[in-house]
Amino acid sequence: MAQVKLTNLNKKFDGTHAVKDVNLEIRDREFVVLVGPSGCGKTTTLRMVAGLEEISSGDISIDGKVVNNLAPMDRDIAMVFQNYALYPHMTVYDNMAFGLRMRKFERPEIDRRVTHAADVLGIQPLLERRPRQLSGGQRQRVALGRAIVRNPRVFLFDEPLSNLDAALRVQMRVELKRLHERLETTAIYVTHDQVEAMTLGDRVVVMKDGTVQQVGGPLELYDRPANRFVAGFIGSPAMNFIGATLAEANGSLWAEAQGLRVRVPPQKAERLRRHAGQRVVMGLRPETLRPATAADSDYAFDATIDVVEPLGSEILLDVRVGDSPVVARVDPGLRFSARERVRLAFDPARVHFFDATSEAAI
Amino acid sequence: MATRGPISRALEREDTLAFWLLAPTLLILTLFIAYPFVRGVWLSLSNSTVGEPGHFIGLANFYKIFSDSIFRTAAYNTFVYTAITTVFKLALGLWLALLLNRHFRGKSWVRAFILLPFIIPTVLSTLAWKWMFDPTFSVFNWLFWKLHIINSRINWLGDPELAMGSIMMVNVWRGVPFYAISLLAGLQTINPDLHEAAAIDGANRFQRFWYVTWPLLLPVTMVVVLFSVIQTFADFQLVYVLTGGGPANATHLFATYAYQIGIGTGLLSEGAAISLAMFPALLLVVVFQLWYIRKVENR
Amino acid sequence: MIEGARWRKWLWFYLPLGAFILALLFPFYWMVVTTVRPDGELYRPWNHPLYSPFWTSNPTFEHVKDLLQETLFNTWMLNTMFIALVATLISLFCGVIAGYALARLTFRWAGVLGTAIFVTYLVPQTLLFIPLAEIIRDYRIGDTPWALILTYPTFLIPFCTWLMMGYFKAIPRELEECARIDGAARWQAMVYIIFPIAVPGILSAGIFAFTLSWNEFIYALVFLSSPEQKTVPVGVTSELIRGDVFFWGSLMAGALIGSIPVAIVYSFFVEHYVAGMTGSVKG
Amino acid sequence: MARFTRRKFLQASGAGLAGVLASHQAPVFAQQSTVHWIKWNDFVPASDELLRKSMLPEAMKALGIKVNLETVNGNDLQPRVTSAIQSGSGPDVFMLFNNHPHIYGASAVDVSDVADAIGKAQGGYYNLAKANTSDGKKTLSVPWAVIGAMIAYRKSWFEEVGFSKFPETWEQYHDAGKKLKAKGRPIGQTLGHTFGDAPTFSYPLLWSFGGREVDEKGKVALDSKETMESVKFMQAFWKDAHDEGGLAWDDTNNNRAFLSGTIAATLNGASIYIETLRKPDQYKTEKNTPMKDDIRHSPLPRGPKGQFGFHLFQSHMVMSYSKNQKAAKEFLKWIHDPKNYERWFVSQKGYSTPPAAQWEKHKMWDEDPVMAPFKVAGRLGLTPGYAGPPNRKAAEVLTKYIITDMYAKAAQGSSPEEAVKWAAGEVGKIYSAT
Repeated sequence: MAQVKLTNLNKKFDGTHAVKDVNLEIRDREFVVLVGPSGCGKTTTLRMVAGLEEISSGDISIDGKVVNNLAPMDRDIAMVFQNYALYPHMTVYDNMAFGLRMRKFERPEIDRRVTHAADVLGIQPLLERRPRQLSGGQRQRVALGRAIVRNPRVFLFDEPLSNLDAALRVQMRVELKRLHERLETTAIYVTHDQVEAMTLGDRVVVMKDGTVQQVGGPLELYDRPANRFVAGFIGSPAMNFIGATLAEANGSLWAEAQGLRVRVPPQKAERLRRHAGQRVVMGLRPETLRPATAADSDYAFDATIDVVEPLGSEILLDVRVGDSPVVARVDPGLRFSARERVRLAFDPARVHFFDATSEAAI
Repeated sequence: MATRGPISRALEREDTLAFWLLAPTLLILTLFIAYPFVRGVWLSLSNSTVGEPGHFIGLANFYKIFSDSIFRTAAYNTFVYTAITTVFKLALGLWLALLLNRHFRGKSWVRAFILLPFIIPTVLSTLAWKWMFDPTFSVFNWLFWKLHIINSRINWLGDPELAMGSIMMVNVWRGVPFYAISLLAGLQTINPDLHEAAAIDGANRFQRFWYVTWPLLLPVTMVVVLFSVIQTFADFQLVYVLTGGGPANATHLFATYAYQIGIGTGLLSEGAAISLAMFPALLLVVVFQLWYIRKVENR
Repeated sequence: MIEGARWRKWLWFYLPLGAFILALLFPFYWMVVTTVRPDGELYRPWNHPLYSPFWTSNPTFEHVKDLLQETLFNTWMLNTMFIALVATLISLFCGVIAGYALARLTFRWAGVLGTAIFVTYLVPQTLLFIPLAEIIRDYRIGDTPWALILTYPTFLIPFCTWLMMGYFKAIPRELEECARIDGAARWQAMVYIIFPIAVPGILSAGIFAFTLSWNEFIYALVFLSSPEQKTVPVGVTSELIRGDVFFWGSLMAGALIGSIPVAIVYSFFVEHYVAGMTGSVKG
Repeated sequence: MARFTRRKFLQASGAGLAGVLASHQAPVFAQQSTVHWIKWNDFVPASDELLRKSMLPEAMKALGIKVNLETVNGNDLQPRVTSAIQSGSGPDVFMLFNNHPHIYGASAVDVSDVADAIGKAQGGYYNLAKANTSDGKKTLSVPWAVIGAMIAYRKSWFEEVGFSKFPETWEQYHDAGKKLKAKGRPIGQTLGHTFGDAPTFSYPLLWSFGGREVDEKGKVALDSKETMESVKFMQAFWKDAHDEGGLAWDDTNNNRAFLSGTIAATLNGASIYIETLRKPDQYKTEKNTPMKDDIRHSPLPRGPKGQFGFHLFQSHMVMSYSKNQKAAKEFLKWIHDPKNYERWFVSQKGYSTPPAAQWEKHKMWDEDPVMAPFKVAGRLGLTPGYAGPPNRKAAEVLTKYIITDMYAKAAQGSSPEEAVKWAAGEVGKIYSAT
């Protein structure tokens, strides 16, 4: 079991600065997910932890020992690749046994561990097959099995589920979570899918353009995004952003935009007051919107419905507020039609404001 | 965790590992190519003849060969020979590959058998051709004569123009299987769905080839052509066996002329100069091809 | 797909295919006929009443017998086999590891070295020839198989390296990375993971190298002198072309029998060969 | 590799060997001495057989020298000698053609001791033999034989077109050939790149019209009226009388063509006739009589400036890189001993004419009148480079086939002026080079 610590980690390729000053402390047995759009540096960071990429500057330490110059084979980690990287010329058994053989384990011990891992993953009957005879999900399990037989200090996952179809992905996600709870090994997991990140991670690291945007538990990221990027990245459908100007009137603070004038909730007004007269971005999660009632007068606005998306469990309303498109997620029991005018209310406790230029939450 | 010895550890460094992996190759190539190459260049700048080391005479050998009419013929022949045979080999090889890419009974047999011309030692199969081109006993002449196409013998290897043609014919015969098999390998990597899609889009057989197959096959084709051109440009055995460069030096290529002068006549320095003259020419051809391959691949 | 009328298939498929097969294989038929034809028939003029070029009524194995008993053909076969095998193995070894280094490792000079190795493939044999003779003298390996075993790699290695580079590039990097994380050293990942996967490519390069060695003529002609050291192409041509009795029958027998080993190699590995080509051309 | 270890052994035991020699014992070549002798594949295979099966074993017995005989295609001898010299290893004794000894002179051991004795004892070498093997400073090689080049012709066919006697001048030969070709029986002659039949035809043709490569002072003199005449003559002669396949023939094609009855005459060694003698049943005329009885030989016809011959000349060079020079010389002495040489000479049946005068009197020449013309081949022959010496330059002209190509170009349809100008230019370049 191990802690992993990244200190001022940097990676420069010819001309691009892929990872910038990443600092991260991963606790023992923690499941940390690196998430971000493609090209954000998350995979590079992971590969540096694995030892597959040289570190340009900074340190990586595992259990307090700096491993910058340690070869992958000496780091005692395991990694599951996006395309599984099963050795095509070996049987499933040999695939799983390879790492143990490399570490000179005794034959009975190898056998015991492989059988055990195969049991855990339910791939016992596949042991004599070759990778090309397996389905996608089976390959995925073999790749996992190969990682777990070694009992490594750290698990690394590089988008392991992205090659599976949607249903299988959900199923494997659950299994992964269960597996981690059982093995209690420190794990770093890279994905571009925020749902995976939220469901799997004890903590989630959101990255963009090589820098860490925010680190926190899934709900923390959801409820208190550090900036507009994190806010928009976490949650589905994504948060609505409406540019607005803050104005003082009648002793309270108002956010004004074209076709919209709403009150800034008192608990936020305190902090926002010094931004009065400035442009800000207001963030409203679709799930905090609902059709307004008379009581909502200050926390509601008028909108025109563009498209109605009935999903069964809910309805997504694509509406327009002034010029801004807004999505609202509402009760499936309600009936709407396109081009209808509707008044939407929001939960004043869950409205976010971001600085228009720095994009940081305010 | 350190279970590995110091050697394994040292070899984890990419440049260290690369050095050791390349060492045997570099050793052999330095010893048996780089050094002889330098020696060869020196030879070409000397007046060395067999058994006599000679001394430096600058570019005199090159002046001599460039004013040598046989050398000019040989150079011209080499380019014509390479160009014409390559075109034919490519066209026929591609055609054969397309035929072989279809399903028919006995396909694997046919595929194995048509490789024969390519795998049989050149000298030996060329001897068979020499026998078939024999001025007196040529089976082709007999056949044409029987069919009343000709009434006097065709002088396959005796007529300078025809001799070059006959040599090219043998080269094409030998090269077509290589092209066919390699291009077939390339064809098999092309997804048949594309063809079906094109067919549904209304493309006829030729259009399907021209707009789907050919562009996808182009990278493979270029590699095959590259190797073939290198081989053909430096060809030696065919001419050596069939005509020895005759009649009247009409069929010399760079390699055979260099051989005749350097080895046959013992004028080592002049032979080296002729060989060396072929190197930049070949290099130019190859650089052009590599450039073109890059261009095609980056498209 | 739907092929259309039957005659069209004949016209566009069977006919051209048949023509190709005929053209490509006729010389071999001719070799066979010449081999079993008695001398008297070989040199018969056209106007002879019994002139029949395409078959013989009195097949004979004289020529084959002559070849096997009167010449050192068996020795030449063994020599060629030995030389081709060892030269191929050396070249494969060098070419495979060098190809791996150039395709997979990043280091200074990688590009330059790759190009340099390729360029060596272009250096004309006729230029190297005399200096090589001097080297062979200095190492005192003239007239031994080693003269060829050490010089053949000069054209085999660049070729193998190039082919293998293409093949290695087509193998996903992750396999190797995974192996290294699994605890394999770089060289172990190379030996246990990449090389086994590259077997079709290695076979293909090996077949090619073997053929080229079997085929080689110039070096064999001048670096070997004793009859009992010669290779098949040199032995057959130098000892069976003599004077007025051009031993066509035995020559053709030699050509046929001398081709058998290579033909066997190909018939076994043609699938690998095609697969290997595919790998290398994709890269 | 057995050789290698043996050589090592010899090096190691060098001291011991010196001891044996110092003790005044008979010269011991012991069992270790092996001489590697390379010669062409004889056109009379029986002679190679004789050497291998009986003479070389005898030499082994007599001298204690094992002779390792290698026979190669004549056209491959030059490449082999070049690479052997450059690689400093290879045969100890090389057979060389014509004036080639001059090309490789730098790598030759002086064999005057061997050659002088043989020449003196056997009635003196012919001029051609002396000129080809001596550069004035040393004797480069030991003369072996002259392969007479004579026209072999079908007596009956010449009679049918009115020549009961073989044509004596080129004009007559042209006339006969024209008539023969009209009957589908052309003259066969190679103008290809082949060491034997091509230059033995083209050089005498040049000389008999008065053309010469260089004059007596060594100045290039090829571009002359006389040369032009000969080329013009050849152009017409080729078209009218020759089998046009000849441009690509090597030394064997005309043999096959003659034996199969497709040509009426060809310049050749005696090998055609000897082959018909060997297999009388196989080679028949169209009247089903043995072909041997219808073959006769004649020298090349006379030209305006006389009658000339150029015969393939063979000699043996002992290579300076050889570790067995002494044994090699011993062996050459032995095989040129009249008792031994005679057996080989007889087996040639006249195909080879010995290089020394005394052999003209040998009784073998009387056995077969058909072979008689070959008797004096050595006496009539000139050397390449005539009227200059057969030196290195002349050898280069010969091995580049310039004289032959001059005629070949004209035969293919270049204008005679063009052909002569080209050849003169090439010869000029060779003689002017340093």
